[in-house]
Amino acid sequence: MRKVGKMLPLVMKMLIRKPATVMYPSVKPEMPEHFRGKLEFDASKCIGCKMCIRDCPSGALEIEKIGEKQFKAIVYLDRCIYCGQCTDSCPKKALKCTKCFELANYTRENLKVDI
Amino acid sequence: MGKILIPIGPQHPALKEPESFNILLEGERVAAANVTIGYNHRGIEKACESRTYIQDMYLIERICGICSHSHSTCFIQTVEEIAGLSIPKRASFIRTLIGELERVHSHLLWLGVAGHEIGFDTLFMYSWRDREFVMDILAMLTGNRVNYSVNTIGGVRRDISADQIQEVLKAVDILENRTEYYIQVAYEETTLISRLAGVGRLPEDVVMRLGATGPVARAAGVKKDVRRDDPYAAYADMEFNVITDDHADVLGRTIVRVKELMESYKIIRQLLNSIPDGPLIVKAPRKIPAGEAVTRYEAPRGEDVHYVKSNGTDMPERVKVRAPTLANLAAISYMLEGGYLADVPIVIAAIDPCFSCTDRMIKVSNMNSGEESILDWNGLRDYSIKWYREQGIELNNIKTFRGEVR
Amino acid sequence: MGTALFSILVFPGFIFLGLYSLIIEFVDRKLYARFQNRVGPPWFQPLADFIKLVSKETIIPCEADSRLFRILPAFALASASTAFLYIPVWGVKSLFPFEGDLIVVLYLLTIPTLTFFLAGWFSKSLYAEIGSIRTLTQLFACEVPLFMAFLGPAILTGTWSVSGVASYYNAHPLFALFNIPGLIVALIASQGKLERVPFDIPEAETEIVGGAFTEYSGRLLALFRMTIDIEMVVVSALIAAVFIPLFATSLPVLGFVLFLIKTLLVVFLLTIMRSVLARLRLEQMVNFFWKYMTPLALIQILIVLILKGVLAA
Amino acid sequence: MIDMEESLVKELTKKFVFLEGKCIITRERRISVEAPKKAFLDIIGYAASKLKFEQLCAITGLDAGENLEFIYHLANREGIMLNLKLTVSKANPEINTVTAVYNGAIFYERELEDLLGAKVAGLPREKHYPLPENWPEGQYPLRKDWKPDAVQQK
Repeated sequence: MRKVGKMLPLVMKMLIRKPATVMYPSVKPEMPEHFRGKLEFDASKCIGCKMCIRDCPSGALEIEKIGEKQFKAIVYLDRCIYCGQCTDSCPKKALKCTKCFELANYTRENLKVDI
Repeated sequence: MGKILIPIGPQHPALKEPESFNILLEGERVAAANVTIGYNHRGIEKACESRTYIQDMYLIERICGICSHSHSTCFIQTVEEIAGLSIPKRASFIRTLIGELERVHSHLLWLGVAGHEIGFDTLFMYSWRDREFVMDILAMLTGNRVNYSVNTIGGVRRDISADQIQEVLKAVDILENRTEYYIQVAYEETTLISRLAGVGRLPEDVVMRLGATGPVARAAGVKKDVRRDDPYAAYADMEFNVITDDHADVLGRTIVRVKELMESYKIIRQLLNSIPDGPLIVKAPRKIPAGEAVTRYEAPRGEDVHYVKSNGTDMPERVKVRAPTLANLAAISYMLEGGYLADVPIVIAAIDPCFSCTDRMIKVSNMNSGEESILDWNGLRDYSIKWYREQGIELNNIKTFRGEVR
Repeated sequence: MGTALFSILVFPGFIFLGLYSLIIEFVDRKLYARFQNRVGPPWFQPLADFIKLVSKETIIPCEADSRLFRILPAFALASASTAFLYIPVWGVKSLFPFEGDLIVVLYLLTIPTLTFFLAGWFSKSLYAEIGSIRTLTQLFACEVPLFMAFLGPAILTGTWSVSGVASYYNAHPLFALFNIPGLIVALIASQGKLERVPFDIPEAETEIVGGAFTEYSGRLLALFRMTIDIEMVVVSALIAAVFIPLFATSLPVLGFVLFLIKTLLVVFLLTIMRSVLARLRLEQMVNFFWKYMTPLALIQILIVLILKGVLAA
Repeated sequence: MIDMEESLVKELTKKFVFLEGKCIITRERRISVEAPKKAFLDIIGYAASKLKFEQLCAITGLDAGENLEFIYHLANREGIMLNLKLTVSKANPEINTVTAVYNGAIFYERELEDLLGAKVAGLPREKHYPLPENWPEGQYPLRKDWKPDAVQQK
């Protein structure tokens, strides 16, 4: 059976319903448990094997030796595709994904960060 | 009034991605249509050849933003076939689950886009609102909303817990309720039907001749579904119907898609109720033995075909991707010709085109001069005039397009 | 002279009309959003949009006739605002009523649509030309039932002035019930006149980008946008005056509140129509107006004529 | 399990005797056939009309050293896939169009022309696809000896 304005009852009901809009950014959303955001590096666990660099699809990671068994990680936020493969590849689990996702910046230089 | 050549695209409000349709108009009628694609070339197939399989996995996933899981699963299945890996049952169930959830989100997205193309924004807003349920579910299961990265060679990366199963079932109940309503709308709302029925007809014999796939083919009554014909992952154990329709027009495609949603809910319930315990992953070698394989996958938009040839190293010799839109593209001109200009957007939208998938091969950037400069308005204008002049086009000489055609 | 100038320029003339049209646009957009389960724009959004457009660069295509391109928006705005002067804002009397102003108002309302056509045609752009042809086709389809719908009630009253019609029905409120078919036609046809869904064919953005306004930008576009908003106020006020002129009082404040309620009611109905329907095709729209709306308007006139005969007898 | 595949192979080798031994059932629902160039159109036409491989899924082009290899992936409604392989030398990379059999193959074949430098006889010469219009002649990106820096933006 055809009718014009089939959705009219539902549309009228919406007047009293709360809008479905998520009020981002005034209300911050809670990220899911497995969210793959900005990387986090635990320098004490790193053994400098560079497995993460080998598997990174976009060349976003750099591991630098800064001393005896001391490493620091540099990540290019503009290259990173947030796949989280490095966290899987790392044999010591020195890399971890955080829930941080608000990473926009004005210049490209600022997107190269030590983590 | 004579014939007018009207360009739709590369940039146009009806198109979500750059592609170009040159429509030759006689009044409001389309006399001829010509498709140009290739604006989105990123060189993925070539790039795959110089990356390892693990890196390719993520590159392939980014072929498309909507059917990312389809491409990634199709590619990984092919690699697994060459390597002779058989993945654990639980992993194949999770892959199938994500695949079906992706189909739900893609079809709901399509319903919204279709509504928008015919000026029915309320339908657009409602279906996208409901799509948020499945997006939230996907984010909960995999971490992210779009690129799930749940596949890995030899299995999956994320497990699903008992609580999550309950959450998914709850969301599926809500979505099923809403989808029933959309089916009613598709069958009853007069203005919707009058805009969709009889538009963009593509009868069965033309479907076969031009090789259209997916909902476009099924809407013409062609019972073609890779999930049934060439089962992969866990589909061999699932019970579902292949939805077909005999309208063979945009209305048929709408009905096929909304009814397919109901089948997807059915599959999701079966998957969740019978998911076996066990490991998630088998150890995969880094170097894949030499060989070749081709796999088909029923993506939301139709059949996705991946071919991989390996040469015994950790990088593939050749990767070939045939995205569903490329198969349906040949039918576009047929569907557009003889129709109205007003129907052009909805006919194009009805194949659910995904040009990121379709254009993916070669891109050359200027490697030598990495310099970047910011141009102001006049600078941009001068640059464009200079660019066109180099192409042999003098902008000042261009008169209107009218009268120059035929 | 001073008060007349004040009435024309400030209240209830141009400035009030401009502000009220922004409010009407806000109400329309907010309601539309709420119907779609969205939050919608904040109250100042139409004003902000207007200021933004005014402050932007105006680009005129080389191909276009520059003088005509500039003058048309002002022309459209002037005629739409002038039409408002003959519509009662409070009570049943408009500012400068004269016999026959109903016809003048309807003609003044046709002028903006014509300027849209001219603006599109002289933009010399493909989309704009197609849009302007569609505008003209739609004009021919929906103007006839619109005129007939408004003339029906006027026949009964024996006057061609909006104020006269309004005061007649205010005196005989029950007769307004006979005009319901006309009210339906007027609502639907004015939706077509205002180029809103399901009749937004001339500016269907997914098909022909911006329709006749494709090449317009900046200040000139702002004037056109304003014209459309003002048209909406005028049309809803006209429908309110002719079809629902009930409960008019001589108290200006109360009458003014009543005017707001009535126009907002009309806007509410128009917004519902736009949220539950899909856009029609050009030929479907033409069919619809000639097949259903024009006969319905004829029936309305017939009813009125019979009623008039009965009353005279 | 693979009865249907075997009967298809039998039917194919009955019609084209020289294909004996060149048809391999690689796995369930996959048949791979190495077709000689001169009989290629006959074979693909026979597969499409008589063996009911109604759908051309894709055409893969490969750079195999001295030769170019083209794989035509055909499928029927039972889900069986027939991979027809055609090898031509790089020196004379000429193949015939299959658009007469599969009308929708036009994009696949233009891709071969642009990316691998195949000469598809019978394909109307149109604009570049998928490469841009100003792409230099003789640059075929999917060939193994091609490097991205071979092409520079002007």
